[in-house]
Amino acid sequence: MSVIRVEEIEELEGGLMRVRIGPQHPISGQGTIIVTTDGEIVYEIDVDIGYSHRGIEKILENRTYLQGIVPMERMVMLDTSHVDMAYVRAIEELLGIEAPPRAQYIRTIILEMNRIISHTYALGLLAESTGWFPAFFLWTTGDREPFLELMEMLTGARWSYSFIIPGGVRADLPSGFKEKALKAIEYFRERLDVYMDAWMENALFEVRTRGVGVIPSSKAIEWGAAGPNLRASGVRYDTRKNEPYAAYGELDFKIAVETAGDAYARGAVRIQEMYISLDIIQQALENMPSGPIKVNVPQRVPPGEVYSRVESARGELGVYLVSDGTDKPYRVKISAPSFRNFFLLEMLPTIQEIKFADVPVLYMSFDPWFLDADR
Amino acid sequence: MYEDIINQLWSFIQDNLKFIFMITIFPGLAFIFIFVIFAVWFKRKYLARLMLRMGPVHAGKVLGWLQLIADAIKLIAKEFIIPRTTLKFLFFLLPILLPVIPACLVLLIPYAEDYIVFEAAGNGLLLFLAIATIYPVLSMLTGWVANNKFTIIGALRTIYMDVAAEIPMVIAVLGVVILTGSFDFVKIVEAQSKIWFIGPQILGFIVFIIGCLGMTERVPMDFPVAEPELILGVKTEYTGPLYLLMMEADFVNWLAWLLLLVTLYLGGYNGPDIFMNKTISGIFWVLVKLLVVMILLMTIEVTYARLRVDQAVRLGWRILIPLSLLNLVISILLRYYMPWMWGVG
Amino acid sequence: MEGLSEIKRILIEKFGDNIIEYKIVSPKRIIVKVKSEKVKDIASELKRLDFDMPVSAGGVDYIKKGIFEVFWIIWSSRYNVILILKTEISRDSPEVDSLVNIWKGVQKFERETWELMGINFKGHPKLKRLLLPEDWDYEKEGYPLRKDFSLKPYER
Amino acid sequence: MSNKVEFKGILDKLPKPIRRIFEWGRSYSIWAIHYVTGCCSPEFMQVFGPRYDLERWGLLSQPSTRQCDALFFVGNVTRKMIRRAIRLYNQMPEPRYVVNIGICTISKGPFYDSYSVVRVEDYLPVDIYISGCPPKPEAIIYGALLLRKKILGEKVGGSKRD
Repeated sequence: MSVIRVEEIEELEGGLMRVRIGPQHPISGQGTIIVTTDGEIVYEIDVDIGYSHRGIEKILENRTYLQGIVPMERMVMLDTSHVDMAYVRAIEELLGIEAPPRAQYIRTIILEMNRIISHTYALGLLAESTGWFPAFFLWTTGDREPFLELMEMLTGARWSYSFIIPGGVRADLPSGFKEKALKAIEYFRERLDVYMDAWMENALFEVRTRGVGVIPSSKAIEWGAAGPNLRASGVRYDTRKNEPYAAYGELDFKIAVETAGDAYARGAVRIQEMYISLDIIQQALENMPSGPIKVNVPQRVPPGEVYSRVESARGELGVYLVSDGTDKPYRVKISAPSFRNFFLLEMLPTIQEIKFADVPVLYMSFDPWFLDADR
Repeated sequence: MYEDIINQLWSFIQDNLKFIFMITIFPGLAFIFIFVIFAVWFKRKYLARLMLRMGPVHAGKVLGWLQLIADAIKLIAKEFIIPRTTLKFLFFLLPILLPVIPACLVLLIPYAEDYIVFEAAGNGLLLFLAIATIYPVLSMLTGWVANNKFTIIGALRTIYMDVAAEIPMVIAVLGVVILTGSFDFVKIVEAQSKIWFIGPQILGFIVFIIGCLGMTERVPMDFPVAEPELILGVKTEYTGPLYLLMMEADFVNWLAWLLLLVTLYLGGYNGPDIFMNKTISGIFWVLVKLLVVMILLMTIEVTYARLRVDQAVRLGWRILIPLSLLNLVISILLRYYMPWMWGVG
Repeated sequence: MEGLSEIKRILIEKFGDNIIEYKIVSPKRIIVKVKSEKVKDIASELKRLDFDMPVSAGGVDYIKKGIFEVFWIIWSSRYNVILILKTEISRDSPEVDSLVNIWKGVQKFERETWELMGINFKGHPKLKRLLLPEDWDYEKEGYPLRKDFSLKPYER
Repeated sequence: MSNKVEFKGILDKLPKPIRRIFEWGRSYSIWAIHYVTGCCSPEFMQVFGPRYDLERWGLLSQPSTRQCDALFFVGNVTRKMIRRAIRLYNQMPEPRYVVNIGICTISKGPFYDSYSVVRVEDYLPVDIYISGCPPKPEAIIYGALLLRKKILGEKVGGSKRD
């Protein structure tokens, strides 16, 4: 196994140096951000992904539809149910069946709880990148526990549930889930107020994030931004409203939109989305219909192609499924939101002057997830 | 033939027993080591508590007090690596030198009326500031010697912070000198017997606190060691015992600046003497004030984000320097109109 | 719905036979299959018709028919509809024009397809290694996403 | 690379009680590198979080490799990542340990037929294996305690190292 030698220090003109914020770095996660800088001003950012590329799209061609859920969920461990939902929605569209209403409501609850878990991770890391590591990052890590416990109670696993299957949901709500969930919502709502005070009024945090990495709405659309990064630039685009899936058609909720388009706005959009998710879960729990939770589904899916979209925590996750009638998918193309969010980070130095200390803040404000981009 | 040497030695010890005690026990080596271990332990427990978690517990079976000793032992027993691209002599010398600089600052501070190790003939404050400014230069050298991309950026930033935080702080300290009329620590503390200088010199106090955060690299101004961007800033390349010395130097530097803060603005050893003996109550008051200021700075460290380099330098030049100049004007007026308040007129 | 048929009319009368197939699958989905030489002009025409946000791009390997099918997925902010633009290229000379200067967001997707499937995008600024490990040589192991690449040797 | 001063031998020649002190010190302050490789990393963060707090045993995550003595493989390791991991392993000073979290690092787990995932065992000597996908925080804490026991010199399962 050839260990890579120390790359030759390439001489860049103008005294620049290429700093690799590598896979082993407090902020970088499982990838490398190669920054060309002279110490303070950043001239070019290149994100080197692929460090956890497992070839999930090729593996899925080797698995049946039901088996494919497990490796596909490993793509983004933070909100696995959205990946699940996109894949299952594509299969259901090809089969032409519809999950029973009770299953739709249970699915909505899981999706929204997953969104909260993922957004707390994003906010914690954004605070950590501005140096506010001790308090905020660990508050959010701690406040995520009640939801993880609820998920464990419902599905048996803390992170990768594979609970949403073609045709409905694997099991019904256990007894006592509703009371526990309402208690957790109450606790988290008042914790969110604490975050709002700690977040909005923290002068130094605002100084570090306002006006940093501003993306106008035209550029956001042109570069294909996804999810909160798009809504933070003033574009009203939410797949839950455009193409309602699960039970979003019957529940009323609004979309959190900001216009500033900077790192602060992206954080604010995520906090408001958490408030909205709490309301959605409460509504879904209150008027939960009764009835069956599963419809039996044939092994073989009729041939055809379909593109299904789901609003995951990081943005619009699309699955382009081509099936050839057997029980294994012919081709699955997953358009991961983080893959597009990284592109924003690379394009930013072209429109705005960025400091070296801002790179982690920007990287965390887009909330990309290297595994999601690598697939 | 050996007897007279031993007798001489014995008489020498008896003459200045107090001086030897001061050097080795109280403000000397023992106090510094114990304070460093206590400060690191307290910081980890206090910050953990603010993060809603427990902090080290199992190391010493009660509140984890042995945790720091375990860390120190582990670091001593670690193998140290000398990167090939460094100057070996400097790579070893600098970490050893770093804790020494702030250690000798601790001896200049008066802990009670007659309890001061080195009088410095009336200008203790001047000597303190002179030695204290060597520390950033040395930490910049460690960054440069380690010859790693991140440490070089860290070294550059140490100079930025030095410029941004130190100049306004020295001007703020000038305010205190104008009020008391001398550089002598004892006179400064005597002048504060009626009212502590935090009252009249509130602007100077604010500038000093921010400068102190900068000099000791605490969170709002700690971009030389900014974890998210530069791995450990200046200390990245040091392993084992050298890292132990560097980490210790950080906290001794913190102790020195806190002691200066206590003597200049919070009235050194002034305070109702609870114990019969004056010196013991003096020492007691200095340590209590030290603890209070330490807790205050740690709380600031948890609740605020880190400033960017250019923002810190802009803060330093645009806001801190005018503030400290304004503080100079105020102290001149106070000195001219109410000299009796400060035991001078 | 009226917007969609109007788009169809503009495309058909401007490009006529180059559009092999124009399917409106549902009110939110359009599948357009075009000849591979005309891809660039049709794409710029779509851009003029306010199809501005690129969502994804990729390739499907139909080994039995001996063709690659390259697709771009575009969302339009005005009509709020997803359009899948598809072309077919032969397997032995996989070459197609890159649509980078029309939709900038497509750059990374095309780079990934080039790396995993071996489809050469003409005019792409940065066709470099992205996902695969450095010591991956195409002769010995081939392109992963092609159908003739089997996972058997990697099975532990 | 960097020429390392061979340091291990001196400590083993010390008499028993002094060596016990060093082992006690080492066992209570294991510093892991702030480095995650795969999809178990959210669980790794939860273990450092308020509820399951690894710092109770003095286990901190240090940013720089020079001060660390434990390399945690958290989740799947691909061919591209293992090359950097080997380089990290070489940078760490001598008394160093490797802990595998997640079945992907042990046996490629759900990606048994993936073309880029590798087993860590073929490249680096591993001390502790924690299985689970992702392992629950209690399992990770139990693995950390096993590592402590191993440092104290007690027998911990059959391991190739000693």
